Amino acid sequence: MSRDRGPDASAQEPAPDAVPAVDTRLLVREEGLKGYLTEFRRKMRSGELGSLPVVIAVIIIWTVFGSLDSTFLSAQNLSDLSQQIVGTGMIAVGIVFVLLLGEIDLSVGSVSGLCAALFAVLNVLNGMNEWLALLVALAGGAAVGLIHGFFFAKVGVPAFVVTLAGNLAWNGLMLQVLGTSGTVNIPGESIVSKLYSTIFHSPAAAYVTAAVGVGLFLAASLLDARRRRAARVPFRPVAEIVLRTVVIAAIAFAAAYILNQYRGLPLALLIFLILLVVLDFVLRRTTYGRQIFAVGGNIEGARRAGISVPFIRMTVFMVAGTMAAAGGIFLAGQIQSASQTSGGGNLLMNVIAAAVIGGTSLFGGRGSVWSALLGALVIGSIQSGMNIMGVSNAVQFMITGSVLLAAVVVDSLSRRTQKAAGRA
Amino acid sequence: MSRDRGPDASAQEPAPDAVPAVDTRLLVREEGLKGYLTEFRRKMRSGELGSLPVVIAVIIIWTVFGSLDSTFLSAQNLSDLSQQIVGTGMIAVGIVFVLLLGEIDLSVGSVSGLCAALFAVLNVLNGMNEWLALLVALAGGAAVGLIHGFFFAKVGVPAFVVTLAGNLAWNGLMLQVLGTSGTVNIPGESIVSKLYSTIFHSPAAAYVTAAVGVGLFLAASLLDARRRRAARVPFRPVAEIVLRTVVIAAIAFAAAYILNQYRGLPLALLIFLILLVVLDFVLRRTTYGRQIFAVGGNIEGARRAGISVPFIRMTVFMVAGTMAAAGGIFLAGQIQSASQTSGGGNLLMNVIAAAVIGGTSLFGGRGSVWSALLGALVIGSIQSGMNIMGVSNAVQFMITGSVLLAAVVVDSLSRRTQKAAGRA
Amino acid sequence: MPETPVLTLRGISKRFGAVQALSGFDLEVHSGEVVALVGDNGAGKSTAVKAIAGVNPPDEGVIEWEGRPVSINRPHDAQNLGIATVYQDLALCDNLDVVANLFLGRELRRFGVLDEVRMDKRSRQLLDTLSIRIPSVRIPVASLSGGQRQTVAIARSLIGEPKVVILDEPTAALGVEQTAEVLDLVERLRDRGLGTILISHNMVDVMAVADRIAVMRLGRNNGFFDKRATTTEEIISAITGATESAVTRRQARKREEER
Amino acid sequence: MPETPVLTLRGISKRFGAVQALSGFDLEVHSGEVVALVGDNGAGKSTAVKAIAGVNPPDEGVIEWEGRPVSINRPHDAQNLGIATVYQDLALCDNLDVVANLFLGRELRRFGVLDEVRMDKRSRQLLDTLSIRIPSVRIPVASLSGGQRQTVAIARSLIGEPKVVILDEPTAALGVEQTAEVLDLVERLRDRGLGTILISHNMVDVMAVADRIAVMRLGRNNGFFDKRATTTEEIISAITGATESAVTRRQARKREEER
Amino acid sequence: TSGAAPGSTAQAAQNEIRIGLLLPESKTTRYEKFDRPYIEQKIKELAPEAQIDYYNAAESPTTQQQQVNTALAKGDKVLILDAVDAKSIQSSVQKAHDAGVKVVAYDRLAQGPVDAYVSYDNRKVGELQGQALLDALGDRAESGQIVMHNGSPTDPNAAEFKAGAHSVLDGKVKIGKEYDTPNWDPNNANQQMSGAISSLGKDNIVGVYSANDGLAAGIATALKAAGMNVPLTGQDAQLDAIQRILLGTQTITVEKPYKPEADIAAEMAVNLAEGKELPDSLTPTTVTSGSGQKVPATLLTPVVVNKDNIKDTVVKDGLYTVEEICTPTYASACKEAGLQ
Ligand SMILES: Nc1ncnc2c1ncn2[C@@H]1O[C@H](COP(=O)(O)OP(=O)(O)OP(=O)(O)O)[C@@H](O)[C@H]1O
Ligand SMILES: Nc1ncnc2c1ncn2[C@@H]1O[C@H](COP(=O)(O)OP(=O)(O)OP(=O)(O)O)[C@@H](O)[C@H]1O
Ligand SMILES: [Mg+2]
Ligand SMILES: [Mg+2]
Repeated sequence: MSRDRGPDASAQEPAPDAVPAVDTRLLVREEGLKGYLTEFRRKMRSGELGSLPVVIAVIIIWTVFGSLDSTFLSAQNLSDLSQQIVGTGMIAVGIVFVLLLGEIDLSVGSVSGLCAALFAVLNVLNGMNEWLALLVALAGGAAVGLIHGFFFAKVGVPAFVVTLAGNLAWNGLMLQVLGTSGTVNIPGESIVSKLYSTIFHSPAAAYVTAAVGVGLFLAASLLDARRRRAARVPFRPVAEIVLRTVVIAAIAFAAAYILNQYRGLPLALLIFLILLVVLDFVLRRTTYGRQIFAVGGNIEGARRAGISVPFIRMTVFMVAGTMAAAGGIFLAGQIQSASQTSGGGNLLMNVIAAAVIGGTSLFGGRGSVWSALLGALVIGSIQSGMNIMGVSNAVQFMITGSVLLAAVVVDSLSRRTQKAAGRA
Repeated sequence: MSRDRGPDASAQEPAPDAVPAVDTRLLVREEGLKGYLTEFRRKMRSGELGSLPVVIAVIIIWTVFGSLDSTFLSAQNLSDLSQQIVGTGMIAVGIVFVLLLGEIDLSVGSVSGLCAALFAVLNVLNGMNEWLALLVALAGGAAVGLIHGFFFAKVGVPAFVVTLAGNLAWNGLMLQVLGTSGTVNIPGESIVSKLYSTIFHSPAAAYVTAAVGVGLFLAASLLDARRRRAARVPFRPVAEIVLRTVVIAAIAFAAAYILNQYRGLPLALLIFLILLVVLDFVLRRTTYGRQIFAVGGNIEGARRAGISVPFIRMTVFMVAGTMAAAGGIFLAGQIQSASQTSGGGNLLMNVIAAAVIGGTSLFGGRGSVWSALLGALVIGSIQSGMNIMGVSNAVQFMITGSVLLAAVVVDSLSRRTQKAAGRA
Repeated sequence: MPETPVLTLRGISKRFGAVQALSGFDLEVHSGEVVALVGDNGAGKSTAVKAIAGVNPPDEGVIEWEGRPVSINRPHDAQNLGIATVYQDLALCDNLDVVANLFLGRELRRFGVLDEVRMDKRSRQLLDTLSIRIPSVRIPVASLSGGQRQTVAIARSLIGEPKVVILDEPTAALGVEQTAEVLDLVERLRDRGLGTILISHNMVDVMAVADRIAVMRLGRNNGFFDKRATTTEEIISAITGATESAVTRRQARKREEER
Repeated sequence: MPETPVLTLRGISKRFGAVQALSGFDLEVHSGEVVALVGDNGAGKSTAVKAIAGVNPPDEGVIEWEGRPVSINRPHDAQNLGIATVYQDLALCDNLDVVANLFLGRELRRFGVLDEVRMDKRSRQLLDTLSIRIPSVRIPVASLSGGQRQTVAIARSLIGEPKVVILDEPTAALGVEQTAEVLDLVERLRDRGLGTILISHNMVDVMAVADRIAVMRLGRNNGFFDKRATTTEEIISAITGATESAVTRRQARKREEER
Repeated sequence: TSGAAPGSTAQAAQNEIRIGLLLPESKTTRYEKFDRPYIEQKIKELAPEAQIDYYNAAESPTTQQQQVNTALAKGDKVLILDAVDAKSIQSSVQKAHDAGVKVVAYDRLAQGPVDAYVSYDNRKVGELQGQALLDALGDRAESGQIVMHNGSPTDPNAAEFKAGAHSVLDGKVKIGKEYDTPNWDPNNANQQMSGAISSLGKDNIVGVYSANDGLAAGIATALKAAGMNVPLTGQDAQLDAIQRILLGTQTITVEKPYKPEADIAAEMAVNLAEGKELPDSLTPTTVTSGSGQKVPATLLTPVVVNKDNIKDTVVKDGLYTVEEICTPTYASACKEAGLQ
C-alpha cells in the first residue's frame, strides 16, 4: 500500500531550491553526538525524565540499605531479589500497557489470585494436564480482561470503576473456585513451581545470556544506522552506538556475575527478560504498538485515522488480564500453593507503583515496558530491605504509600514541565 | 458589582422589534405544564435520567426482598435500615462532591477509620473532652483531605492515585494510632454512641419534621415563582408546585408513619437529612456550589472565568475528608467502638456505588447530594435483604461488584445518549 | 457534466436527538473539481463531512462512489475508498512525532515491522514539497504551533492515495501566508485530478479556488452556484436566506459612510 | 496621542521551555480605539493576550493600566481591572446553562445567595440586544452549535463593566452573518468608549473595523500601522516579513491568469 | 432459611425454636465447611423443629452489627455468635440481651452480657506451637537462632498466639528475626524468610515459628529454595499443611477440632432456647470477658498434629479423608507415615 502520491516535488512554486525553513526561535536541533548532549539537557529541562529518576532511586535505595545491613548487597539477597520481582514485574507489564492508554486496571490483584486458583484447582485437584491447566489459567486472565475491556470500550464505563468492581467480583469468584478446599498445594515438580524455582547453575548460562542480549542490541543498532545513512535520514553515529553498547554490556555482565556468585541464572528472570524484549518490540516497532500510543495520545485522532479504538482498548485490557494471570502463576510458584489470600494485600499498590516508578506516565501515551522491570526492582528492593531490617507493618504501609506518591509526584511534575515546554 | 453595561438595547440595528429568532430545527421549547411533560420525555430520550433509575431500583429491590421474606418490610427492619444508611450515606456525600469535579477519592474508607480511631483514642483512652475529640476527628478528616487536595490541585498528581496511596498510608496511620490497644470500645453514654443510637420516641417528632420539611419546600417554591413572575421570566405554574409538594408530602409522611410504627425518628437520620438540605442549598444556590459545577464541567473555562481551581479542588477534597470523618464517627457509633478493621472491607465500594447509583455522574459536573441518600438506601436495602436471606459472602462480593457495575453502566449509557443529543 | 461524479450524496439525513442536523442533503464531486461547501454556523457542513468520512454515518440517504452505492460506516471504509479528510478540530496525537502522525493508520512496513526509515524519508520529502516549516520530523506534535499543526494535518491527508480530499475549514486558524499556501495546495490537488471539498466561511478564499459552490442552510441544500457565473453577494444571500441581513446592512452602512 | 492609554504593555517577554514566544513586546490601547493584533501562526498573539489576561503571566516586562504599573497574575486580577477576554478556544462550561456561563465568576447575589431571577432576566436582555439566536437561556451550552457558543462567549465578556475587551480570533469559526454581527458589535464597543484588541487572520475584517494595526512577527513587534494610512499589502508584507511571499506570489499569478 | 408467617415475625416465632448463627467470615475454610454444617446438624438432631438463620459478616464488624439487628427483627431467640471483633460487638450483645435474646459466644469471647461461651484457648495454641518447636529443636535450641512469623497485626487473635508462643520460647532460644505479616500474606512471608536467610545466614537458623499454615506455605518454599530443612510450625491443620508434614517440609500444625466445639455450642443454644438452665457438664469453667462479665464456659484443648498422629487427629476428626490427603504426589510419603 501507500505509495506516496503527495504533491510531487516537480510542481511549480515554491522553488525547490528554497533554503529549508528554520524557525529561529527553536533553540535546539539535531546535530550529531554533540547535539545528543544538548538534546539530553533539553529533555531534562523539559521534564522528559524517562528512566533517570528510577535509576537514581535504585542507587540510593541500594546504598542506604547496603550501609544499614551488609547482607542486603550480598549475592544471595540480590539473587533472591531477582526472582522475587518477577511476579510483581509481570503484572506491572500489563499495567504499563493499560497506563499507555491513560487508563488504569485496579483488578489485577484479584485476577492474578483467581488465575492461580484456577490452575491449582484444575491441575492439582482435578488432575488436568498441567500445560493445559496453565493455558486455561492464562486464557482465563485474558477473558477477564476482555470483559473489562468490553465494558470500558463498548459501554463507555470508566476503566477504573469497571476494574474496581471487578476487583471485588473476581475476588468473590476466586473464593468460589477455591471453594471449601482453601489453600491448594502445588507440588514441587509441577510446571508452575519449576517456572519459578528453576535455576541454571552453570555460570555459562548467565554469561551467554548477557552476551546474546548485548550482541543483538549492537547488531540491531548498527543495521538501523546503516539503513538510515543509505536513505539519507539522520542516524546515530557509530561512536554513540558503541557507547550505548558498552553501558548495556557493563550492566548485563555485572548482573550475570552477581547471579553466578550465588546460584546462577534463574529461569523466571530469563523468561521475564525475554518477555520484556518481545513486548518492547511490539510496542515500538509494530503497527499495533503504534496504535496503542496513538489511542493514549488522542482518542478521537486515533479513531479518525481509522484505528479501531475499541479493539485496541479491549486487547490492551486482555494483555493486562493475561499478564496478571502470568504474574499470579509466578507468585503461586513462589510459595508453591494457591491460597485465599492470593492476589490480595498490597499487591495492587505494588504493581501500580512499580509501573509508575519505572517511568510510565499515568497520563497516557508515554512509557515503556522496561518500567515494569525497573519499578519492580525498586519496590522489591525496598521490601527486601525492610524485611532485613524488620520494619513494622504500620510503617511499611506508610512507606509503600509514600513511595507510590513520590513516584506519581515525579511523573506529574515532569508532565507539567513538559506541558510548559511543549504546547499545552 | 456587576451592573450590566452590555450593549444597550437602544443601539442602532438590529431593529428592536425583530421577532425573537427561533431555529426551526430545535424541536422542543419551554411551554408551561404541557411543555413540562414534553421536556420530561425529551430528558428521558436524551439520557438525563436523574434519579429515576434509582427510584425504580428501590421499588424493585423492596418488592423482591419483601416478597421473599416479609421481615424485610417490617417497620423494625426499615427503621433499622434508616439508621444503618447514615454512615455510608455521609461518606457518600463527600464522594458526590468529588465526583462533581469529575474526580474520585479512593481513601474515604481508610480516612473514616482513621478519624474514628482518633476520636476513640483521644476521648476514651486519653480522656479528652468528647466534644473536643469529636472536633479533632473531624478536623483530622479535613486535614487529610487538604493533603490529598494539595497533591492533586497544586502538584498535579491524578486524584485517584493520590487517594489510592492515601488509602494505604492512612490505614497504616490508623494502625499506629490504635497501637497495641487494638479495638477501643466507646461507652454507650458517649456523644458518638448517642449520635447514632438516640431515637425520638414521641410520634410527634417524626410528623413535625415531615411537616416542617414539606412546608419549607412549598414556601420556597411559591416565593421563587412569584419573584420570577414579577421579573417576567419563565416560572413554574402553581399547579405544578402543588403537585410536587403533594408527592413530597406523601413520601415524607409515609416515612414518618413507618418510623413511628417501630420506635420513632432516629437522631442520626434527622442529622443526615438536615445536612443534605444544607449541602444541596450550598451546591445549587451559592457561588461556591456553582464554581464546583463549573470546574467539573470545564477546568480551563472555570480558570479563565477567574475561579481559583486549586481552591475549589482543595476544599472539595476537604469536604470529602470531613464527610468521611463524620461517616466514620457514625459507623463507630453504630458498633460503639473503633477497631483495626474500621473503614476496611467493602466500605469504599459501597460508598462509591451509593454515590453513582444515586445518579451522580462519574464524568463530573452532573449530580446532587440527594444521590447519597438514594444510593445509600439502595445499597443498604440490598445488604439488609441479603442478610435476611443469608446469602454467602462470595455471592455478596459478586453482587456488590455487579451493582456498582450496573450503576456506572447506566451512567455511562445515559452520558453517551446525552452526548449524542447535545453536542459532543 | 456528462462523466460520472467520483462522489455523490443523495438525500442524506442525520438527526442528533432533538436536532435534525441534515435533511435530504445532496452533493456531487467530480474529479479535478473543487467544490466549496458554505453555510452559516450549524448549517450542517461538518455533519455532512463526518457522514462522508464514516465518523458519524448518516441515518438515511445514499452515498455513491464512482457511480456505485457504498456504505461508509467507519473511518477505515472511507480511507479505503480513497477519501481523505482534514477535520476542523485537528485530531493529531500530541504524544507522537510528526512522522508517526503523518502515517497514522497507514504505517509503512517491512517484514511486518514498522519501516521508520522509509516513513522518515517520505515525510521529509512531503513536508519539503509543501514548504512546511518544522524544526524536525521527529519532535512530538505537542510542541508545534497551531498553524504548524494545521499544515501537518493537511499534509497527512495526502499520504495514501486519495481521490477525494475533504478540508473542513482548513484555513480558519491560519495566518495569511499559510492560508495562501493551503490555497496553492488546493489548486495543486485539482491539477492532479483529485476531487476536493472545501468548507470555509471566508468568501474571499472560496471565490479564489472553488469551481462550484454548494450552499447549505438549516441542514438542507440552498442552491448550487458556478463560480464563474455568480457573485459573492448572491452566495451570501443564499447563506443567510435573505437579501436583508446583518452582512448587507453592514455593507450598506459602509457605503453610506464612505459617501 | 496625548491622553494616557488605558492599557500599555512594555517589553513583555515570555518563554516556554525551548521557545521564546514573546520578546520585548510593546502595545498601547486607548479608550474608544480598536487595535488589531495580527501576525503569522505562532507569532505570539495568543501568548500576548494570555499575558494581559493573567492566564500565563509574562516572564519580564511591564503592564500599565491607566498609567499605573499593575501586576496581573491571575485571571481575576485582569477582571478586576476591567479587562474582559474572549479566548480562541471558547472555554465555556458545557454542563452549565447559558445564564450560568454568562455570569460565571461574577454571579449576581441576593443575601449572599445566587439571584437566578435577576441573572435570567439580564441574560435575556443581553442576548436580545445582540440578536443572538438561542432556543432557551436555560439549556446547557453543550447543546449549542459552534457559532452559538462563540456568540455566547462574546456576550459573556460584556457582562461586568470592562474597559478593555480582547477578542482572540472571534470570527475564525463564524459564518458570514455572525461575522458581520460580531464586527457590528466591535464597532459598538468602540462607540461606547471601550478599548478593544482584536486578533484576526482575516485582513478584510481587520481593515473593516480596526483603527490601528499592530503587527507581530516571531514574538516581536513588527510595526504599527494606522488604518487610514496603510494598505492590506503593506500589512501582509509586515506579517510575512518579506515583500516576496506565498501571498504575493498567489496574487501575481492570479493577475497574470486574468490577463 | 426463611418461611416465617407474614405479619409481625416476633409474634409468629413465639413457640418455635429459632436460632441465629452468626459467623465472622468465609475466607477461612473452617466456617463454611465445618462450623456451620456441624452446628446446624447438631441443632437439628437436638430439636428437629428448630429454625436456623445463618449470617456471615465477611470480616466486617459493622455488617455483623447489622446482622444482629436483622436477627432480632426476624425474631431469633438465641444467637450463636462468633464475633468479628470481640470488643466491637459489645453493644449488639447488650441490645440482644435487652431484647431477651440469649447469646452463646462461639470461638471468640464477645464482650457484653454473654450467656455462654465455647472455644479453644488461643494463647494455648501459641504455647503448643512454641513447645512443639522447642521439642523439635532439641539441643540445637541453645546453639542457633529461630525466625518468628506472627500473623496479621490487625487480627486480635494473632496477638494471643504471639503472646503464647513468646511465653514458651523466650529465654529458651534466641530469636534472630521476628515479623508481623500483614493480611497473613504467604508471598510476604516467603520474602521475609528469604530476607532472614540472607541476613542471618542459613547455617545459623535452626527453626522457624509460623503462626499459621498459610504463612508456613510461603516459608517452606523459601527454606527449600535455600536448601534448608529445619523445624517449622503452623496452625489450622489445613490440608496443604498436612501434606507438607508428610513430606517433612513442615513439622507440626495445631488442630482445633471443630466438631466438639460445634456440638457444645449447639447444645448450649438449644438448652437456652428451651428456657433451661445450662447443665454443669456444658459449662465446666467460668471465664471473665474483656468487659468484666463472668461467663460460664467450655474451653477445649487444641491438638498438635505431627507426622505420626495424622491418622488419629485430622483423619479421625473427619477433617479430611485419607484419599484427600494422599493424592498421587503424596502417595509414597503416606505409605511411609502409615496412612495407606
Ligand atoms: N454530535 C452532535 N450531537 C448533537 N448535535 C450535533 C452534533 N454535531 C452537530 N450537531 C448539531 O447539528 C447541527 C449542525 O452542526 P454542524 O457542526 O454540522 O454545523 P456546521 O455547519 O459545521 O457549523 P460550523 O460552521 O459552526 O462548524 C448543529 O445544530 C449542531 O448543534
Ligand atoms: N503553553 C505553551 N507551551 C509551550 N509553547 C507554547 C505555549 N503556548 C504557545 N507556545 C509557543 O509559543 C509560540 C507562540 O504561540 P501563540 O499561540 O501565541 O501564537 P499565535 O500568534 O496565537 O498563533 P496562532 O495564530 O496560530 O493562534 C508558538 O511557537 C507556540 O508553539
Ligand atoms: Mg463545522
Ligand atoms: Mg493564537
